Amino acid sequence: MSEQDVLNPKHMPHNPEKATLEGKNKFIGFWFFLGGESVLFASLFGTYLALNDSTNGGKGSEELFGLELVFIMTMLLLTSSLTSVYAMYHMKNNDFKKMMVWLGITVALGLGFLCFELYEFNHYIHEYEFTMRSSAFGSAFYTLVGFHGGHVVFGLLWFISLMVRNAKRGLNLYNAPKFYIASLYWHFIDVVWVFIFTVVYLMGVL
Amino acid sequence: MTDKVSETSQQFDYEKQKRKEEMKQQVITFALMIVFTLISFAMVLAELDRLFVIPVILVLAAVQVGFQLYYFMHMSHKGHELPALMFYGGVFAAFLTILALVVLVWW
Amino acid sequence: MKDWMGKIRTLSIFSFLVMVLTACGKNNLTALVPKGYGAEQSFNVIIISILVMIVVFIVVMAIYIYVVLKFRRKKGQENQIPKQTEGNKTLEVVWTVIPILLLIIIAVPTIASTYDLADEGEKEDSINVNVKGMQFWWNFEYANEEVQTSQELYIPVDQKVYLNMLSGDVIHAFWVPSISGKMDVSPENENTMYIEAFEEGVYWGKCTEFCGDSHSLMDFKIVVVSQEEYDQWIEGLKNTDPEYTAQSASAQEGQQLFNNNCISCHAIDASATNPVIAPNLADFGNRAMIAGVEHYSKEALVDWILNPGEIKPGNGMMEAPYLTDNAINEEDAEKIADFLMELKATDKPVESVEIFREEEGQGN
Amino acid sequence: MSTLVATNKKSFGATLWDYLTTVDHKKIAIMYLIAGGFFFLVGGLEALAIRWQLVQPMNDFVSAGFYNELITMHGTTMIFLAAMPLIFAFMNAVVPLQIGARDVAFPFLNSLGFWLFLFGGIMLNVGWFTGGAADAGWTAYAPLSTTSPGEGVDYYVLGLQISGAGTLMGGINFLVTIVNMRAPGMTYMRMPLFTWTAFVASALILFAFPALTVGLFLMMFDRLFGSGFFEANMGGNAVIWQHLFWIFGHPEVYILALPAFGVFSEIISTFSKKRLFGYTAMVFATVLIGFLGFMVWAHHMFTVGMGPAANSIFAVATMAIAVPTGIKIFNWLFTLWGGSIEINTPMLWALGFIPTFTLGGMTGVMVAAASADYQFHDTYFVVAHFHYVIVGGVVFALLAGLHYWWPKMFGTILDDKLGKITFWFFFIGFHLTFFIQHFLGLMGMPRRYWTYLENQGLDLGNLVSTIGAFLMGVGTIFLLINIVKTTMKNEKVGGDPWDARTLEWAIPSPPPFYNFKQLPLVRGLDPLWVEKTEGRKGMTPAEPIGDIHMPNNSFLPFVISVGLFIAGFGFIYQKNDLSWLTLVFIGMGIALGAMLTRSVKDDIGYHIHKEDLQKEAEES
Ligand code: HEA
Ligand code: HEA
Ligand SMILES: [Cu+2]
Repeated sequence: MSEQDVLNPKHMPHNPEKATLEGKNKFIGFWFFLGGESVLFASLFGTYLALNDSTNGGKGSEELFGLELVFIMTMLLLTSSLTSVYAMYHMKNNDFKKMMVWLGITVALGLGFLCFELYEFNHYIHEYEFTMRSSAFGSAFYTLVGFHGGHVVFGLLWFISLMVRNAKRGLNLYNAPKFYIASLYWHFIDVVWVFIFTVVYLMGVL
Repeated sequence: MTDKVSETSQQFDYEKQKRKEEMKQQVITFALMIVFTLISFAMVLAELDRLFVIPVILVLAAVQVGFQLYYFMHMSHKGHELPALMFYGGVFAAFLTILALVVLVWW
Repeated sequence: MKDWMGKIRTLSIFSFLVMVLTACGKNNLTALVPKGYGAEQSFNVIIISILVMIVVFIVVMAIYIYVVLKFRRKKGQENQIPKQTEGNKTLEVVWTVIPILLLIIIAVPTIASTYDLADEGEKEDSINVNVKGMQFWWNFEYANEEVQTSQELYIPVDQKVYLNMLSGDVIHAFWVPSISGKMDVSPENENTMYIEAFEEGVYWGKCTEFCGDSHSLMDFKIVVVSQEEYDQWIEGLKNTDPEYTAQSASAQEGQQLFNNNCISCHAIDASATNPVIAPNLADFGNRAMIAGVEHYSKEALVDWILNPGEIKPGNGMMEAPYLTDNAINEEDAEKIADFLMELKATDKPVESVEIFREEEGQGN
Repeated sequence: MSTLVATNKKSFGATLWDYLTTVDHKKIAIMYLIAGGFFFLVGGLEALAIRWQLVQPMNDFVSAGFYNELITMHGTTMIFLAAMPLIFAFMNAVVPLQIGARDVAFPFLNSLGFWLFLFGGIMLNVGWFTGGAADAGWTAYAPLSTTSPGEGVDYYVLGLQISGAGTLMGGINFLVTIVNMRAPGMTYMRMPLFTWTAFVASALILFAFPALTVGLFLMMFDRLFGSGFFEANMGGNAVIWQHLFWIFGHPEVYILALPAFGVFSEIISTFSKKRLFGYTAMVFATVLIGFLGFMVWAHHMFTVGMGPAANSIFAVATMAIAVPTGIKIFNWLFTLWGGSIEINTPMLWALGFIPTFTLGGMTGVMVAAASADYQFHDTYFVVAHFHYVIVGGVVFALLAGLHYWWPKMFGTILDDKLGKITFWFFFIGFHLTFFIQHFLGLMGMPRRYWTYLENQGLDLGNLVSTIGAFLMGVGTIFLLINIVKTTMKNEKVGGDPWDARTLEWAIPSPPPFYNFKQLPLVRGLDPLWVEKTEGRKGMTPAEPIGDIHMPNNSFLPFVISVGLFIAGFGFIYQKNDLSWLTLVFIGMGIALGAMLTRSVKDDIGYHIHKEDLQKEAEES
């Protein structure tokens, strides 16, 4: 396959993300990376669970967390997961426009999530003076949830730069794998959030 | 480099149809995920017994994650054997890590 | 002439003994001559595992030497191609199953003794000592007796003593190789272990968790005494007096200096209510060593008072105001030393401490 | 597009630029070799200083504080900056060739991994020059590490973080390379053992390093941003660090050991002229060791106070690893059995390895017995154990591999006589140094002791140990002489100087930058040997000559690494003065900017044309 075929393929195959060796490498490699990421988040979850009672006399999770916000955030992120599935659906159908639209929605939902998270942190810090330095619990909370938030930020930047870069030239065999693994990343962020809202928030207020 | 560019449009239409079916499934999956989430939140708000609620919401979370992996991330498709193996390898190490940090840190 | 021969003979016997002993290390320090319950338990497992290992090693080496000698390429065989064997199922099974069996031989006593050494069944009815490790010294509080001491822990022979250990700063570990294996002393979790010594004597204890500059000098002693001596000693500690007045003239001056410069950190009575900032000096006059590592003498003590940082780099006393302000000269230090060496819970040290002092004094 | 035959000698500047931007796994291998070798000498020098301090009781060759820096940096340097990169050197040099690939899966990431490692390594060592290196042991137990004054531990944290990221990339790269890039016919069960061990080790990297990453983050937050993970006063718990460290740390020792086993499997089979005995069992044992390696980490924490149940479980799990390792030892012995054993330098290292590693493994099982470990733990017995396995296993393997693959990497061959001299000095010195440490430990000498008192019966043992260490130093100097001599002489050897068995020997030494002109058709285990026994000279190609796709060089990996390096300083010094945060922004800006450039600039590589390849074939 020549460079020309990769950038301007005559036909798009039905799995464009895995049509080239490079694409296949990316696809496999990214899945492996997610295996490593699981250990990363497990270490953070473990640390959080070990320290979630260590409030050092300060406020604990029952007093801090409210569920309304978390519920909205969860809905936003879950929905964004579905919209990115739609985007990939259209990618496979070689419908670039629709893919971009759905990706746009995904990004918007992700941004919404992020705003709520920032609001939440800000609220804890200013209303309750609950910070990273308050107690071991505070350190663990902000680190776990913040790491996830950091992933959201990175995922959004990734989506946006892919969209901007490829807005003019459409889908090809070179960028299809990139879109595909970015969406895998996004799903993984959602996977982590499912455990965060369960373990941190729901179990926290119980 | 494997070259599968030349596919007939017939094949393409067939694939397209198949994907459409699949997309329907994924929407159902999504609906289930929302339902699970609602159940979890509701159970916590209902202030049922801790010992009952915690295992249930953990199981619901695990099932949701399974949906994400198998439907949204297509792990059920073929060609995902090695990704699944390595991912579960990570999950195994992750599980041991959490177990240890929860059980062994304070005594 | 004959006398001379006899001397040589005893000398050579003696030096042979010394050699055997040094092969196992210093008598009251080595883990190879267990003198306590924990050390003995560990030692048994060590012996069992060494025996297993000897068997393994002999087998491996026998095959190894055979193949290397037998199958070395000889002149003229350069182009000979050996048979390309794929493997052998029976052999694979053999060298999987036999090691498993050997490991079971080690694992069973390991598990038994691990549980045995963690047993806290007799904790309530035994002597309990709250051990506190600090950079770079040890505090021992007798929980049932409401007294505390530092650096040298007295325990009665043949009795289980439970140690409840907590650190005041970083992680340390408590190890008295001749008497028992080690356990960490951590800042957030209290660890409990028991020790039981079989023979009276003074035993070396070492800190075995890396804890900073003077980690290698954070030594302590366990003084194993008879029940009677133990009771006397505890009684003596209880009677130590914060208002003690020194006897000799120089010591009286020393006490004055001590009160001006040292008392804010060091206590001279053993009451358990004294805050644990620096070693308690109630029984200082009976110590086996100074600062855990210097042999017991006035010179050494003076040296310590004037230059604690040279003896134990990084220790807390280096920041004492009297040092930073240069408030004390050598003469003053001598007076303080006189005073400190007067502080005793019992009239004189137990016999083994005296022997210990003598031996360590010779060493230097 | 590019000239295939390097006609003229390139200028120094051009060569330098070539190496700074290369994505060729063979050149990256050479860079790993040089950097890892350099750090080995640094770590060795630190070891010699340690031993010199301990030559007699109450010695004051170095101060207590400096000694602590020495041991910390010795351990850290040797493990992260010497052993790991040297293993990566061989994995890079050999794995793609062994599986018949033209390249690795992610050439760009491969280069990024190297530069991150190098800058991380430099960062770690910067502490020496700015008021003290890390001094809390290579294990950096909190709270000693979190309360250690100065910036030493910060350099440790950030240096390891940066180089750890590089290692993780390397690991993923090798996994995907081995999964996706094997030549036709190279099934999993035909892969050479070195490739298999590289595969499993890479998987261990993937699952183990994230725990370290998190641990280092937590430590960084505690030290630099006032969080309280390990701070008892804030409700924190220092044992969390120990778990995270060892969840990483124990797999790490197998990350080192498995490729070492792979090296020996290749060498023993080649120089016995026999196929590896029990290949399937060897593969199985490799995977099993990797798997079990994740379930034993707490054997480093028997004295932490986890309770008898946890101690027993971890003790038994640990002992279980002796079984697959034993399978390996016996399979090596039976590979030798009936062979035609040629004893040259690489083989000498392999033969020295078997008894040495067995001893080290046996003491490993002894320390795994929890109740016995109450005596062994944190004494010189443990120091002896791990130097037996690490030096006797890993370093021996690296030196063996160096002599074995040198011809492939450089096209010249190291002098055998000097190689044997190196071996004997190093081998004898090694056993002198470390055998006696078993007894020192049991006689009451804890590790990480700056000094020991007089009259404790420890003098003789320490003296012997120090003498041994210097003999190892002499051996190392002979190795250096050998390298210089061989390079100066520059006598070229052919593609297959050892009459070997695996694919890397089927192509010229050093290999052309595209490795295989035509991908080889693999028809069995030991593919080259298969062809040789059927009377052919080389491999049968699996494809006609065609265009070869190659990746473009790139300077971005270097730039990204420099950016992170700069940001590292900002993070460290902002704790003293917030204006240092500008460095964080500059550094991160450079790094992220370079990453963005990478992602928006199309980089599809180029092709070597069929005609050029044919022309080249005619010329030679
Ligand atoms: C390459 C590195 C490497 C390797 C391969 C190993 C291999 C093993 N290690 Fe080691 N270890 C380290 C590097 C390594 N270790 C390091 C660096 C430390 C210290 C870290 C620190 O604290 O700084 C350490 C510390 C360490 C400890 C902690 C000690 C302590 O701090 O108290 C323990 C405890 O269980 C242990 C056990 C083992 C075991 C059981 C093996 C097994 O894998 C060994 C298996 C091999 C054999 C057993 C030999 C061959 C087998 C046969 C011939 C079959 C028959 C044998 C029997 C039936 C016994 N190691
Ligand atoms: C891969 C790992 C590795 C390797 C190869 C080594 C190699 C050596 N190690 Fe090390 N060691 C560790 C890993 C390793 N070590 C670790 C992890 C620790 C624990 C640290 C801690 O407690 O935190 C440790 C601790 C440690 C201690 C214990 C310190 C203490 O607890 O107080 C000692 C003491 O003897 C020691 C000695 C040696 C020696 C003599 C060598 C020798 O084999 C070295 C041989 C190499 C040389 C002798 C090089 C010679 C160099 C030259 C000749 C220079 C030429 C120079 C130029 C041309 C510029 N090591
Ligand atoms: Cu280990």
